[in-house]
Amino acid sequence: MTLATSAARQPSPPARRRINFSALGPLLALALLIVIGMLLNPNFLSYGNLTNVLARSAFIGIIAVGMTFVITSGGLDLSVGSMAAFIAGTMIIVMNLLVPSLGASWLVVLCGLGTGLLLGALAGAVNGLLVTVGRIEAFIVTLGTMGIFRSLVTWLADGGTLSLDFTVREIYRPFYYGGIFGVAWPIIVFAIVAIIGEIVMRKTPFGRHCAAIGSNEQVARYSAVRVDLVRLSTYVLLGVLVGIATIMYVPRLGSASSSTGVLWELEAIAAVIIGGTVLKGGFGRVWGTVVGVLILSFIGNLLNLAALVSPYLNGAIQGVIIILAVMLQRERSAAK
Amino acid sequence: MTLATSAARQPSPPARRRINFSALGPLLALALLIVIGMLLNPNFLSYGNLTNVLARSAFIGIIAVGMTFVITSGGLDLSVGSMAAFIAGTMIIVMNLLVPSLGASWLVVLCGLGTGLLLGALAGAVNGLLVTVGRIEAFIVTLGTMGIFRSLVTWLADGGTLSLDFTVREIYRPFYYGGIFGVAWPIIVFAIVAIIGEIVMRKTPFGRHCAAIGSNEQVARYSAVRVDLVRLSTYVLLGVLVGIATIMYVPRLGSASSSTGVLWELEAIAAVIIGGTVLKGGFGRVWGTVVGVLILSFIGNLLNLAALVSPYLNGAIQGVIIILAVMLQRERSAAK
Amino acid sequence: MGVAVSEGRLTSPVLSAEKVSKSFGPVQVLFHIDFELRPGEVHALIGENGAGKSTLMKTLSGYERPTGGRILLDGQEVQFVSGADAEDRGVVLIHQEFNLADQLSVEANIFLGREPRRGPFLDSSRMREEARALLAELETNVDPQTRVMHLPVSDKQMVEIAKALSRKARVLIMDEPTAVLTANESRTLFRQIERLKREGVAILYTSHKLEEVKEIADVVTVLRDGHHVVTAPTSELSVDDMARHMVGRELVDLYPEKAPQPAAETVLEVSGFSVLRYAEDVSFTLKRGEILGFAGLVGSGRTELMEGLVGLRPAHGEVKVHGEVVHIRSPKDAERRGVAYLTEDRKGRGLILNQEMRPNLTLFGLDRFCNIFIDRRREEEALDQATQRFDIRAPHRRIHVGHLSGGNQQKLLLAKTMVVEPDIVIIDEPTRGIDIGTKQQIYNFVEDLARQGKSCILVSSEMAEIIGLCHRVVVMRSGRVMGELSAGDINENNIVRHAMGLSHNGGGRHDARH
Amino acid sequence: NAQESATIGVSIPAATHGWTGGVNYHAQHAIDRLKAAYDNLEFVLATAGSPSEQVSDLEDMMATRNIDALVILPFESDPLTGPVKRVADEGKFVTVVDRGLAQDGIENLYVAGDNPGFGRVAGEYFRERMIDGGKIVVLRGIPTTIDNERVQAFEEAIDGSGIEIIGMEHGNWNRDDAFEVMQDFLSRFPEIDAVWASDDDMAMGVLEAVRQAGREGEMFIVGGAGMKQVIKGVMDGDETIPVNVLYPPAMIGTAIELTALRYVGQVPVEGRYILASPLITQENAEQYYYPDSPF
Ligand SMILES: Nc1ncnc2c1ncn2[C@@H]1O[C@H](COP(=O)(O)OP(=O)(O)OP(=O)(O)O)[C@@H](O)[C@H]1O
Ligand SMILES: Nc1ncnc2c1ncn2[C@@H]1O[C@H](COP(=O)(O)OP(=O)(O)OP(=O)(O)O)[C@@H](O)[C@H]1O
Ligand SMILES: [Mg+2]
Ligand SMILES: [Mg+2]
Repeated sequence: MTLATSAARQPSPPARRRINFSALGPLLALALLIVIGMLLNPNFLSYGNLTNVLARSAFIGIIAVGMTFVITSGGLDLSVGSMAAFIAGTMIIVMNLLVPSLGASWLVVLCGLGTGLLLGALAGAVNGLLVTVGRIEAFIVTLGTMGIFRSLVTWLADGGTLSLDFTVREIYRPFYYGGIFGVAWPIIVFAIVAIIGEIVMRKTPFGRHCAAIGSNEQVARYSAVRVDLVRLSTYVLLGVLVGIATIMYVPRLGSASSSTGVLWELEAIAAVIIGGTVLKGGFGRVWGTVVGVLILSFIGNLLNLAALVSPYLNGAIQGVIIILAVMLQRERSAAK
Repeated sequence: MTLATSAARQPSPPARRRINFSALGPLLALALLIVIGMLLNPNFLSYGNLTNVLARSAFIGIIAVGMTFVITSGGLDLSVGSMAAFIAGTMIIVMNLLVPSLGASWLVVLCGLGTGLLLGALAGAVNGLLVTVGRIEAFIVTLGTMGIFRSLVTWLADGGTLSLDFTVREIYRPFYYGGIFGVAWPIIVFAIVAIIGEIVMRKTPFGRHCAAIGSNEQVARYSAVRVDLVRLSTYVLLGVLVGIATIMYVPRLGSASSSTGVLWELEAIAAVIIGGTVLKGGFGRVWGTVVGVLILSFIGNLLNLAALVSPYLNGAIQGVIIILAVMLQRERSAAK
Repeated sequence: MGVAVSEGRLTSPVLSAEKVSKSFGPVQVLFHIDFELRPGEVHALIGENGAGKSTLMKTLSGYERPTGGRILLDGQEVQFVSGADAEDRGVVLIHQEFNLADQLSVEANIFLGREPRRGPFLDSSRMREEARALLAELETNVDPQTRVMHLPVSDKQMVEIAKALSRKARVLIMDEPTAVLTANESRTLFRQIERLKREGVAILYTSHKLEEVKEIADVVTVLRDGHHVVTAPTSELSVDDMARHMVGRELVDLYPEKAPQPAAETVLEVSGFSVLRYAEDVSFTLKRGEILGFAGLVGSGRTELMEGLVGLRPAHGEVKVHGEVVHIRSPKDAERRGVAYLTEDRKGRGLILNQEMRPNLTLFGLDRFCNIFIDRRREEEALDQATQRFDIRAPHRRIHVGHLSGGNQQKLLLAKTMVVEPDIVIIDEPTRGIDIGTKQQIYNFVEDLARQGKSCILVSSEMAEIIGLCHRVVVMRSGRVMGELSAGDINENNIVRHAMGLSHNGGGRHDARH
Repeated sequence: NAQESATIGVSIPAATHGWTGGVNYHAQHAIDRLKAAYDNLEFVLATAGSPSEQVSDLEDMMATRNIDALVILPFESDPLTGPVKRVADEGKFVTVVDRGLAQDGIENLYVAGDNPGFGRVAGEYFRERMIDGGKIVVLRGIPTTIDNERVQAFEEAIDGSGIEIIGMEHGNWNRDDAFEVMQDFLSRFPEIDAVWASDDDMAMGVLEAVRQAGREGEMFIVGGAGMKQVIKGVMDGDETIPVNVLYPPAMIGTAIELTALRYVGQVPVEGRYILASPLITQENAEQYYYPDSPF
C-alpha cells in the first residue's frame, strides 16, 4: 500500500564542487599575500628571503602538522610551546653534560637528538594518557602541562638562559643553517613531515580513524575503532613532532629559556584552523595547515618588508589579515 | 498498560543523585584548597586576605560569567584580555580629556563608566557580527580582534602606560577599594553579576537557547530559536561584562598599558571549563564558573602565602592543582 | 499466551537468549526473555514503541550487557565485550538510530574500523570498488565519495545496510531498517535478505509495518512491555493477530472517520513559490479544517518546499496567511503567523538528544512558559499533559531524550510542535517508526485538529496515510506540482500516475504491481 | 662621508611592559628626529615578542632591506649572539644596546646599562638606610638573565648587613602581578620594613597594595629604571618611595644617534659606552625628569 516506484536519484554534483572551491580559499589568501609582498618589495621573492621565511616557519609548521591530527580527532593541545622550551632546555643540558666525557663530537649531538625525540614522545604520552585514561578535558590537561613544562624549563635554567656549549653548537649548526641543493634543512624536514602527514591523514586507517573519532566518538567506538589508542597516538605523534621541531630550533639560537616557544601553541592552532580543519573535530587537512602556517609567516615577513605604520599596530594588521584570509575562504565557499 | 505513564510523573532519584555528585566536584576541590590554605597559613582565612583574593578575582570572574554563555552556545572568545586593556586605555584617555572642561568631578568618572560599557558592547558586537553574519570561526575572529585590541592600546599608550589624572583617580578609587558593610565593591559586583548570570542561564529563554544552540544548532533553528541573534547577544553580553570588569579594574591602579589583561582570556576560559561547562557547547553552569574562578585565585594566593618551593616552580604547582581539581570532579562523577 | 515453538524449525539455533533481563538503573526494560535465532531464518521482532525491541537487539549484539540471563552463540555461552567484539564473531547490528560519522564519506563509513589495507595504506581502490558493488546491490545511486551529512535519511539507511552487509555476518540484526525507506528501497532490501537467507544467515528484524513482516518473516516474536508474549511462525498469525498481541487488546479500524468537509475559508494561499534548487513555481491553497496531503516520491522536494515556507531555506514567491500577504523569513515569523513545521528528521533537527524531555518539549514556543523567568511548574504540567495526550512512554521523566525509544521520540517531537498551538501545522512524515496502535492515536489527533478548525498539511510517503486521512492531495515530482486530487479521486493509482509524471501524456505504463 | 645614504636597522623587544615601552618610545623618537634632520638616512624599526622572532627580524632586514648598520637591544644575550655575529660578519656596523652578547668583539659599538650595578646601587641604599638590619621583601622581574644579575648583585650588596629577605616572588615587571604579590606578602608578613620592587612598574603596584593595607608609614619601597611618575615623587620628597635607581630606556635613543653619526658626521664612533645606574635622590632627581616621555 505504499508508493511502489522511486525515480532514480542522481548523486548531487553541487556538493562535490563546493568542497573544491572552499579548498581553494586558503591558497587564494596565500597567493594574494605573495602578490602584495612582491609589490611592496622586489626582494620579497628573492632566494634569501624565501629561504628565511620557509625555514623559520618550519618549527610552527612541523608542530601544526601534529596539531592537525589532535584537533581532527576532537582534541586540543595548549602545551606545545612550553613543551618545546622544556625539550630544548633538557637537550642542551644533556649535551653540555656529555661534552666532558665524549668531547664535542657528533655523538653528543646525536644523544641530544635522541633526548629530544624521547622527551617529545614522553611529554605527548603524558598529555594523551591524562586525556584518555584520566578522562580529563584536553583543554585542562594541556593548560596544566603548559604551566608545568614552562616552570620546569625556567627552573632548569635557574630563571636565566641555558646555552649550548660553543663547540657543540658549531657541529650542530648546519642542522638549521645547512641544506642540500640550496634548500635549507628545516625546509626539507618540514616538507617531509607535511607530505607524510598528508599521506597519513588521507591514506591510512589512522587518519581516517582520527576524523571518525572527532566526528562522532560513539560511532567510532561502535565501529571497532580503538578510540583511546588512536587519541593517545595523536598526542604522542604531536609530542614527537614537537621534538623534531625543537631539534631544528636548538641550533638556530643555541639556547633555551623561559621565553622559548611562548605562544607557539596559539600560532599552531591558528594555522590549523586557517587551513580549514574544523576546531571541533571531524575533518582535517594537513596541506591546509601548511598553507595556514605559510600565511602566518608571510604576514610577519610582510610587516618587516615595508615599514607601513607604527610598529605598535603590527598586531592589528596581523589580526585583520588573519580574519580577512579566513573570510575570503568562507565567502568563496558560500558563493557556491 | 506500560511501565511508563505513571512512572513518568515522579522524578527518578538515581538520575538526580548522579547530577548532584558530579556537581559537587569543583566545590570539593575548592574546599580542599581552603583547608590546605588554612593549614599553611593562619592568615589565609583572615578578613583581609579573603577580601584581597575575592576582590582581585572579580575581574576574571565577571568576564568568566560572560564567557560561560559564549562557550555554552558553542562559541569562544580569545579577545577578552586585550579588549579589557583597550577599554581601560580608552576610558583613561576619555576621562583625562574631560578633566580640563568638566574639572575633576564625579561627572568625569560617570563619562568614563559610560565609555567603558559602550566600548564593551561595541567590541562584543564586532566579534559577534563577524561570527554570525561573517560566518567565520569564533576562534579566528577573536584571535584577530585580540591582536587588534592589543595593538590599539599599545598605540594609544605610545608603547607606555596610560595613567589616569590623579585627582580623578582619587574620586574613582573607592570603586575598587571601597565597599559597604565591609564588603568591597568588586566583590559585590561580582556576586551580583554571578547571581544574575546563574538566573539568566537557568531561568530564562535566553539561557535555554544558548544551551540548545550549543547542543545542536539545527534543532535550535528548527525550533524557532533566532540562532544568530542569540549568538550575537552572547558576545555583546560578554563585551558588556568585560566593560564592567574594566570599570572595576581601572580605579585599582589607575593605569593601563599593553600588559594589561594579558592572558585573562586563558584564565577565564579555564575557569569556565573547571566549573564544568562543556568546551564544545551545549551545557553550562554559571555557579561552576564562579567556583572555577575562585579555585584559580586561591591557587595563586596559596603559592604566594606559603613559599613552598622555588618560585620558578609556581607554574608547575598551579598546573598540577588545576589538573587534580578537575580530576577530582571527574573521579567523583565516574564513581557514581 | 505461552511460547509456541512450532515444528519445522529443525536446525539448531545460532544465537539465543536465555532468560535475558535488562535494567537501566532501577528501571527494568526486559524481563526474562527467551529467544532463539536459527540460520537461514528471518525472524521478526515486533512490539509497541518502547516494548524493548531495540534493547533486546543491542543486548544480543554486544552493545548492551544483559543484567540477567545468558546469551548463547552456537550453543556456547558468550559475553560480548563490545559491539565490535560481537561483529568479530559474526553478529552484526544495524542500529535504529544512525550510526554513521557525518563528516566522513560514505565509503569511509562503510569500512570504518575494518579498512582493507595494502601495506600500511588504505586500499582505496578496493574500498571504492567494494563500496560501489555493495551500493549497487542495494540499487542506490549514492556516490561513495559524498560525505554522509549531505545524504537524505533514506540514503543514510542504505549506507547503514551496506555497512552491515560488508561485515559478512552470520547473524544480521536489523532495527527498523525500512522505517525511512521507500517501498522500492525496501523491496531491494528484501531481495538482499532473501539472498542472505539462502546463504544461511540468520536474520532478526523489526518493523512497525506489519504487512511487511507478514510478507518476509518466517517466524514472529511479539514483545509487550519488556515481556515475551508469543513466538509463532508467520503463517499462523494474521496481521490483526500481530497487532492484537502487541497492544494487548482488539484494534478497531486504523483510520478514523474523515473530518467533516473543510469550511470555505482559505487560511493559506501559496502562489508562484520557489525554493532555490528544490522547488519551482508551486501554488496551492489550504482551507480551514482541512487536511491537505502532499504526496510524491522521495526527493520530490516536499520537505524543502515546506522548509522554504517556514523560512528555513531561501525562497521566494507569494504567501498569504488568512488573506494577508506575509514574508516569513524564519520559523519565528512563521510561528507568529500561527504556522508550525514538524521536521522529518527527528534526531538531526527535531530533538536535542542530550537533554531531558522538559526542555525539549518547551524549546519551541518557550515564551509561552515564562513571564520573565521560565515557569518550571508550567513546564512540568505541559510535560504531564503531553505524556498523556501523546502517550509518551518513558522510564522516568528526567531521561535524556536520546535514551527514549524511537517511537516515543517521535511522539515527543509531535508534542513539541503542538505546544505553540498552531493554526496551520505542517507535519512531515509524522509516523516514521511509530507502532500501529500509536499511529492510530496520531491519526485521531490529526483529525481532531481538523475538527477544531485547525488546518494541517501532511507530507507523507505512506500512501495509505494520505488516502486514509486527507481531504485533498497535492502530488509533487522534481520540485513541481504535478496535480491535485480531491475527495473521490484520491486513490493509489492516481497518486502514482502523477508522482511518476505520467498523467500528462495520458497514462502509459504504470505501476506493475496492480 | 656625509652624503652617502644609509639604512639603519633597529631591532628591539616589543612594548610588553613599562621599560620596554619606554625603549619603544625613545627609539621611535630618535628615528623621527634623525629622519627629519637627515635626508640620507633610512630606518627600519622592528619589534619582537621573543628571541626567535627577533632573529627572524634580523634575517628579514638582511635579506630584504639591505641595512648598512644594525642597532639591537637583544631580547636575550645567548640566543642572539650567533645571529648578530652573522650580521657583523656580513660587514655591517653593529651597535648593541643594554644586554651584552655572549661573545666579545662582535659589536662595533656597545651602549649599555649596568644590570649588576642596578642591583648593587639599590642594595647599597638599603644597607645605608637600614643600619640595624630589618625585614624586606623582593619582587623580581620575568625570569631572565638580567633579572638574575640584578638580584644577585642586590643580594651581594646587602650581604652581612643584617637585612633579611623574608619573601621573594616574581612580579614579572607587571603592575597587576606586583599588586597581587604584594597584597599576599602583606597578609603573610605582619612586619615588613622595606620592599625592593626592582622596577618602577612593580613599585607602582606595590605602592597601591601598601596603601590599601594602610601600612604606608611602616615601610619604604625602591623600584628602579626612572619612570617619570616615580622621579616626580622623589623630587617632591615622597616618603614611601624615597629614591630611584636609573636604568634609562632612553639609552636606545643614544645608541641610534651614535650610530647615525657615523653616516652624517665626520667622526665614526666606536667603543663601549656604559651608562651607570646612579641613585636618584631628591637632590638630583630633576635632571632625570622627562615629563613628556610615556615612561
Ligand atoms: N540507555 C537507556 N537508559 C535508560 N532507559 C533506556 C535506555 N535505552 C532504552 N531505554 C528505555 O528502554 C525502553 C525500551 O526501549 P527500546 O528502545 O528498546 O524500545 P523499542 O521497542 O525499540 O521501541 P521503538 O519501537 O519506539 O523503537 C524505553 O522505555 C526506553 O526509554
Ligand atoms: N541534491 C541533493 N543533495 C543533497 N541532498 C539532497 C539532494 N536532493 C535531495 N536531497 C535530500 O534528500 C532528502 C529528501 O528529499 P526531499 O526532502 O526533497 O524529498 P521529499 O519529497 O520531502 O521526500 P521525503 O520527505 O519522502 O524524503 C532531503 O533530506 C534532502 O536534503
Ligand atoms: Mg527501537
Ligand atoms: Mg521529506
